[in-house]
Amino acid sequence: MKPERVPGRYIREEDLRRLPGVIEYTPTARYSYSAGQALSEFLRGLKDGRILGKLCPSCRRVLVPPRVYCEFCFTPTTEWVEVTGAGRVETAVISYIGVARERLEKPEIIGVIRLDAPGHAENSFDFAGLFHKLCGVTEDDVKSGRVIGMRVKPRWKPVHERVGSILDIECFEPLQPREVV
Amino acid sequence: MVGVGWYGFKPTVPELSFREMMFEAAVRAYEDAGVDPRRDVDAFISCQEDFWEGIAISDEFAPEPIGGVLRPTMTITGDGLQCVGQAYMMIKSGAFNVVAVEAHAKPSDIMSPQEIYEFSLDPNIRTLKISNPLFQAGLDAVAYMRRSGASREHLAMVAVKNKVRGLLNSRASHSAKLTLDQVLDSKPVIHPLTRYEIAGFTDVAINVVLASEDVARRLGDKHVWVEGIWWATEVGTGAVEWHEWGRMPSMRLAALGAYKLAGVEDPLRQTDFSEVEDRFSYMELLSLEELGLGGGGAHRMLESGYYNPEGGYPVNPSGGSLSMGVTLEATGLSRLLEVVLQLRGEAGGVQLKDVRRAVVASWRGPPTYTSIVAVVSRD
Amino acid sequence: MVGVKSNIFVKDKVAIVGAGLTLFRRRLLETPRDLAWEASREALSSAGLTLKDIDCIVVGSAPDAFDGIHMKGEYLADGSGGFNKPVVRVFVGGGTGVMVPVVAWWHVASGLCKTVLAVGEEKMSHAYPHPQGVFAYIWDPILERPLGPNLIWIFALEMRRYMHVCNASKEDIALVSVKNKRNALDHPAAQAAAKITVDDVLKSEVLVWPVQLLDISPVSDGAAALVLASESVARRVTDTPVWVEGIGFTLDNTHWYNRDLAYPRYLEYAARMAYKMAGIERPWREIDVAEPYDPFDYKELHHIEGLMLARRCEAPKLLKEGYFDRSGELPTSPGGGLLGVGNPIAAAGVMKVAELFWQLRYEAGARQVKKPVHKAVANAWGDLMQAGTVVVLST
Amino acid sequence: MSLWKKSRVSDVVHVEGRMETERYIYTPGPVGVKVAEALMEGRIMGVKCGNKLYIPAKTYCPDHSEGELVEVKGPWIVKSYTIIYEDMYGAKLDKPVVIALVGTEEAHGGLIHYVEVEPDKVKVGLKVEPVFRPKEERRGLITDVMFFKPVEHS
Repeated sequence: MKPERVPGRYIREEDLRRLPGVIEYTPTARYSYSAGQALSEFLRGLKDGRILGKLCPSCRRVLVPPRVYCEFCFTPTTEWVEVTGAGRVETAVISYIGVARERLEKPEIIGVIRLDAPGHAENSFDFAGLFHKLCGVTEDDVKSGRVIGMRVKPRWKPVHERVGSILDIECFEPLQPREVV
Repeated sequence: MVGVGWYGFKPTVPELSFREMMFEAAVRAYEDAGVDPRRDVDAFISCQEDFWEGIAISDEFAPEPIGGVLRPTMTITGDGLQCVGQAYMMIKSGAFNVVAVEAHAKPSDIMSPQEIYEFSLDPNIRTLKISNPLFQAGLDAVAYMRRSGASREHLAMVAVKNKVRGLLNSRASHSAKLTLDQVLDSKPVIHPLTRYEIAGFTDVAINVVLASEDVARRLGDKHVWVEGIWWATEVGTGAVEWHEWGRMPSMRLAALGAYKLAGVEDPLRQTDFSEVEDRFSYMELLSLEELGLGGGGAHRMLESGYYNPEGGYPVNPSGGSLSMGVTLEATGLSRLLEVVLQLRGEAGGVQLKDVRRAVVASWRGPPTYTSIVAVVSRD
Repeated sequence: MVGVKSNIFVKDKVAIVGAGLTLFRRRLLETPRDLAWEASREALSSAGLTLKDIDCIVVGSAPDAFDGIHMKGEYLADGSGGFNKPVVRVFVGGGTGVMVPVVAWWHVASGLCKTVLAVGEEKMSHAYPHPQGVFAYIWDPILERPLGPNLIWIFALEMRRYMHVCNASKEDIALVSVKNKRNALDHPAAQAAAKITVDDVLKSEVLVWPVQLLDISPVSDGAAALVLASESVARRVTDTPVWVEGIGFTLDNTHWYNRDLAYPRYLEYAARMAYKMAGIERPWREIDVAEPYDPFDYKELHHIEGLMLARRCEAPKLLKEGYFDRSGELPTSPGGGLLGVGNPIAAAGVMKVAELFWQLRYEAGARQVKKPVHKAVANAWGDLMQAGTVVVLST
Repeated sequence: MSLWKKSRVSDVVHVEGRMETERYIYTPGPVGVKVAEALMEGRIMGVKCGNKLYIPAKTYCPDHSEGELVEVKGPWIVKSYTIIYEDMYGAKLDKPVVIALVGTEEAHGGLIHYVEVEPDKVKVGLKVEPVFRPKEERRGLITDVMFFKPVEHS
C-alpha cells in the first residue's frame, strides 16, 4: 500500500467540542425482556435459595443455567434437576475497573464456577456452570493460581432480600471456611 | 425451500423468550423439511438487529435455538428475505447444500419503539425532534398520490381489502371487519394515512430451510423453488433527502434483478399472485407499480377489483402486513411464508385455487430505502 | 469432522484485486459515512476501478451502539458505494471483519456478482463517557447483566484459563504485544505502534488482572475495504490476483461459562472448513504467513493454536524463539495487528486481510516478510468467546 | 419446543432493562464543518455533482466523486409535505405539525424541515423561505433554521 496519503483526520476531544455542527444526543432504549419458560423457573428457584438445571434426555447432562433445548443434541430438555451449587473454580480474575472503565476503590474477584451436576464427566470441555463474584478469597489466591480448582459453594442473601435474581446469590465462597490471613 | 416453521403471529407472545420462540420455529421447520440440523444442515443464517433485540452483538444468541452450535452460523442485519438471498448465493456457489434461515421479532418486549425508530434517523434529522419518526411515509404518500393520481379513497380501499381478507387467515391478528367509510371518516395520524392504514406490530419467529435442487428432490415433493431473488438499496439513511420521493427505485431494481434470474419479462402474465409490502396502505400500490404489476395504474386496477382474491391477479391474499402486523426483520419471511403455504395448498382459509408462481416483495421500512424481491414457484 | 460437505466443484474462482483503508485513530473527524467512503475510494483506486464497475456491496460493522445509530448498515450503505446497488451488512461481533470477505466470496462464487466492494467500518469515539460502556449490553440481560460485567472480565477469565492450562506466564504473553507494536512502526495507518519491552507491558496499568493496559489493542475509529472479483474480471484487472481459496465460519454456544476457555474449538472448526476447501492438510507447514486476530496479546497465541499453526500450548515457546517474527518461520501479524495498527472492530479484521493481500503481492514495503509467501490465513474472533471466521488466501 | 409449557401469565417473568449509552457526540466530518460554518452565516449549502445540484450538501456524490459545495439561494418551494397529528403511541399532538421536503425547482432532493403554515394551506409548490435563529443562537445545525414560512406576495 503506497503510504503517501492515508485518509483520515485525528481530532482531540477538546478541539472537537469547539467545532460548529457537532451534535449531542441521549438515546432512549427500554425493554421488558421475556424470561420465558426456562429462566422464569430458574429465577423462582433462586428466590427459594435453589439452583435449578434441566436434564437433556439424549446426552443425560443437566444444563445449568437451564434452557428448553440441549444445544448439542437439539432435543427439548425434560426434567428439572436441582444442583447443590457446590463446584470448583475454573478460572478467576481481579477487576480494578467498573463498567465504563472507572477505577474501583475495592477490587472485585470474579470467577467461572464448574458446578457439580449429573451427566458431566469430571474434566469434560463442557460443564454446568455459572459466572459470579467470589468472596472469601484473596488477590494472592487468584494471582498464585491457588483459587483454580478450589471447591466453592454459593453464599445466599437472607430470604427477605431475595427477589428472584442472579444477585440472590451474593457470591461463591470456599467450601471449607479458611481463616483469611 | 424444503421446509418452513413458525411460532407466534400474535401481538404478544408472553410465555416464551425470543430464544424459545426461535427453537419452536426451528423444530417445526426441520420437521417439515425432514432434516436433522445437527447432521443435514450445512449453514445457518440469522437476520436480526441489536436495537430490536435489546442486546448488543445479538448474533451471540443465534446458534443455540436453531441447531447451529459449532456449525457455520452467521448474522446479517437485514430483512429475513436478505438472509434467504444469502442462502441462495451460498447454495449456488456449490459450497453449501442445505442452509437454514431464521428471523424473529418480539416487538412486545420493546418498551420504547418510537425512540428506537428515531435512533435509526440521521443524527442531523434527529435534531429537528419530529414527533413521529415515521413521517417519511407521509412525504412519500403525498408525492406518490400527486404523481399517480391515486386518491385517499384508493389508499383506504387497500386497508379495507387487506384487513377484511385477513379475517380468514389464522396468522392475521390485526385483521378487522373494516368499512371504507370508517377509514375515510377517521382523522389521519400521519397525513394522508389514518390509523387503519399503518400496520401494527406482531411477535413471531420464522425458520425456512433451503436446499440445492438434488437434495430438495430427494427430500420429497413439498419443495418450492426460489427462481430468483435480489435486493437493492437506493440511498442510505444518511442521505434520505436524496431519495426519489413518491417512487421506490429500490423495489424496481430488486424486481429487475429477481426477474432476470427467474426469466420473467411480464410478471403480471407470468406469475399468478403476489405478497407485497403494505405496512403503509400507499406502499401496496407503489410497490405494484415498481414491480411491473400495476398495469395502467395500480389504483385503477385496485378499484376494478383486479387485485381481489377472486380477481385477475390477487395481491396480498393473506391480508398483508396490515392484517398480520409488521414483524420487524421477519416481515419479508412472513410474506414468503404466506406464498409457500399458498403454493403448497396449505394456506387454509385464504387458499387460492391452482396457483403455481408468485412474486414476494418486502421493504425494510422507514427510514430505509432497501427492498427485496423474490420469484417463487412450484413444479 | 464438522464442516462443509461441499461438492468441491465451485463455480467461479474469486480473487481480491484491491485494498485500502483510512487512518486508525482514537477519534477521527470524519463521520461513519465519510470513513466508509474514504476506504472505498482507496480500495477502488488500488484496483484501478471506479464505483460503476462494482455490482454488489457487502458492509461489515459491529455494535450499532458505538457509532450511535440503529440499523447502522443502512446508514453506512451509500458510503460503502450502495447507491442503487444490492447491499447487505454482516455482523458477527469481532468476527465481522473476516466474515465480510467470506460473504463477499459467495456473492461472487454464486455467479450473481462479478465484482464486490467489501467495506468494514467502526467509529467507537461517538460513545460517551467511554466506548467500553457499550460492552455492558453484550451480555444475557437476565442472568449476566445484573452482575455489572465489563468486557475485559471475560478476556481476563479466558487469559487466566489459558495461562493455567498451558502454563504460560504473563511474560511469555507480553512478547506478542512487543512484536505487534514493533511491526506496526512500518504501517502508515497505525495508531498504537511503539517500541516497547516486556517490562513496559508488566508495568502498565492493571485493569482486570491478568490483563494490563499494554495487553490490549486500543479503542479506534477507522475503515478498511477490499475489492473482490470473479476470475475473468480479476485476470483483466491485475496480473497478481490474490485468490480466496477457503472460507470458514463457526459459532460456539452462547453459554460461554459452560465451556473450557483454554482452547478456541470454534476457531478450529472454522479453520478446518476453510482448509478443506483450500485443499490444505498440514496448515502448520503449508501456511507461509498469517494474521491471527489479536484484540489482546494472549488471543494471538490462542488463535495460532486454534488455526492449527502450532500444537496446543506450544505457541508461547515458538514465539520466544522468534518463530512468528517477520524474519521467522511463520510470521504472524506482520502488519502490526490490532495491538499495533488499532482495533476499529469490523475494520480491524478487514485490515488484517488487506495486509495479507499486500504481503502475498510483495507490496507490503517495510513490512514485507523475509521468506517467500504463497499461502496465507487470517481469522477474526468475536461475540461471547464464540465466533471464528477464517479466510485462506493464495497466489 | 419445550415439551410442556406453563401458560399462566404469572408463571412467566419479564425483566425490565435498558440499552442506553449515556451520551453520543457525533463528529461532523470535514465537509460537515464547512456546511455548519455556512449555516452559522445564514447560508444553506447544496452540492454540485457534475451538472446536477443536490440538496442538502453531503461529503460525496452518488458516483462517489467529491462534489462542489454551492450555496442554495432559492427560490424555495415545497416539493412534498405531510402533517403529523399523533405520535407512534397514539398520543395526539396539541397542534398538528407540518413537515415538508423543501427544495428548489431544478435541484434534486431537498431539506426535511418544518413549515409554519396552517395544515389546510400547505400544498406542493408552495413558495417558502427559511427563517434563521438570531446569529448568536446558531450552532451550525439544521435547527439554525427554525422553520420555513410561506413567502408573502408583495
